[in-house]
Amino acid sequence: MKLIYFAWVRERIGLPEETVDLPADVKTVADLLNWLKERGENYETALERPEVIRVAINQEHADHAAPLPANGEIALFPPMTGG
Amino acid sequence: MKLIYFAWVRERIGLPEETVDLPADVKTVADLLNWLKERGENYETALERPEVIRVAINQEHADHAAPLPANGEIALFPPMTGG
Amino acid sequence: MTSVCEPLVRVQAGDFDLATEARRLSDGRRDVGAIVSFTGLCRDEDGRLEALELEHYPGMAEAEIGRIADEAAQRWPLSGLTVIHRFGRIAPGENIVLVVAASAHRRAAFEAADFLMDYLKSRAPFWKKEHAAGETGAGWVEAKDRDQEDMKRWER
Amino acid sequence: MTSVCEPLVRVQAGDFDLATEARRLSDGRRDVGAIVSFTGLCRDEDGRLEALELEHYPGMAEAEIGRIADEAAQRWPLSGLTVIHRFGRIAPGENIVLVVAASAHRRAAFEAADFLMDYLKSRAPFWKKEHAAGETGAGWVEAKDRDQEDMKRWER
Repeated sequence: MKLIYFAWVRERIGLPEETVDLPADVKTVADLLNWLKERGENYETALERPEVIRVAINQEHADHAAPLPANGEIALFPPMTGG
Repeated sequence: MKLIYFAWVRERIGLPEETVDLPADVKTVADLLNWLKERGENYETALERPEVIRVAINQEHADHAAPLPANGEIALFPPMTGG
Repeated sequence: MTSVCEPLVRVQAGDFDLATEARRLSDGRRDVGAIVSFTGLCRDEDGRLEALELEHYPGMAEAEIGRIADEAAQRWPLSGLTVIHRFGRIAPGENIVLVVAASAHRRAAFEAADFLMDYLKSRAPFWKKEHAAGETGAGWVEAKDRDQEDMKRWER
Repeated sequence: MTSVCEPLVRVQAGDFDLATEARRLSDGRRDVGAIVSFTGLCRDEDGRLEALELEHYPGMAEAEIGRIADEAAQRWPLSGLTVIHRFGRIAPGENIVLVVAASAHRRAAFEAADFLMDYLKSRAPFWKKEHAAGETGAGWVEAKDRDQEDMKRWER
């Protein structure tokens, strides 16, 4: 699965994007966030308040209960501040 | 008193403006409209529905109960359609 | 914003330029976050209309628009406000009226421009006469109840 | 208006020109009665700000703005709708975002532009980083509760 990070999520994780192999029991966005937090202090810091993390699945907004797709790109980012 | 007319009020009366001497008992805008209606068929036609006639006293909107000023200009016109 | 802006009001026969008027409210400034413009144009009403003729009350037109603009400048924290209303003969596709409102914040700019247009429609002394295409003559546009209702939205 | 307009959406580093974009929605037409534009500019926050850096999600930015614009075109009878959002480094006084909505009627144009801005603020994938004047570093702008509330005005 391709993961893409933006703004302070990107800065805290220290990567703009990466490709990961997800275990079979990571089925939803919430599962993904929990799984990522175990990957190191940088992930832990970036995702310490999962409730503020916004998610897009294949470039469409999704909520934390959304099931992950078989493949594609998942983006994690803070609340948007454009306009 | 100077009277000024606009739009179809002007067209029906047939004058853009005129100066009139008002009798002492013409004290309000409503009195003025009644008095004008007696001046001829053109006034009668222009003012047949006094409730739609809008009035400005010295270039400020006024209602029909407003007292007439000692002197100045009174404008009569239909509801506005600018913008 | 503690001071109240001085609105610019013009009543003119000639056309106006949106870009020039928008720039006037932002050039050289670093405190403007939002500029909302409203341009009103003459429609041909599905081909029925050849031209509009806009009659106005000289003197009062400027004064009344000035009063409405001053009220907007009191109600919203604007950094600039411009209102231009044309009169005379106006063909379909041509400009009739322009409102430009600038503020640090977007809601103030939107609301002030919206308020201005609602009040101009029902309070500014202008009257539209439609010249029909072909031989069918001319007639005065009637005021709409809807315009009165739009204005009432702003009462408080 | 029976057909739904096709919005024009652009996400770009370069500046835009209000006059060009407004003209694009009115030139050669005789059915447009109202054009509302919103221009969002970078403020210096009382001198505190040296520049904004706008990060965006390429691909999704265009797609999400397109979805919002399509919804506006469905909800209001628009004859034209343009949305341009810049990214990259933007100095105080410079343009950030432009919405232009054209319609036969003024309320549709106002509401569509207002709706677009409220949704862009909270749904379009852009993030502002402030570069402070002097030595005080840079920080991400936080989303405001007010922006969420503004968006809720349009729920139905």
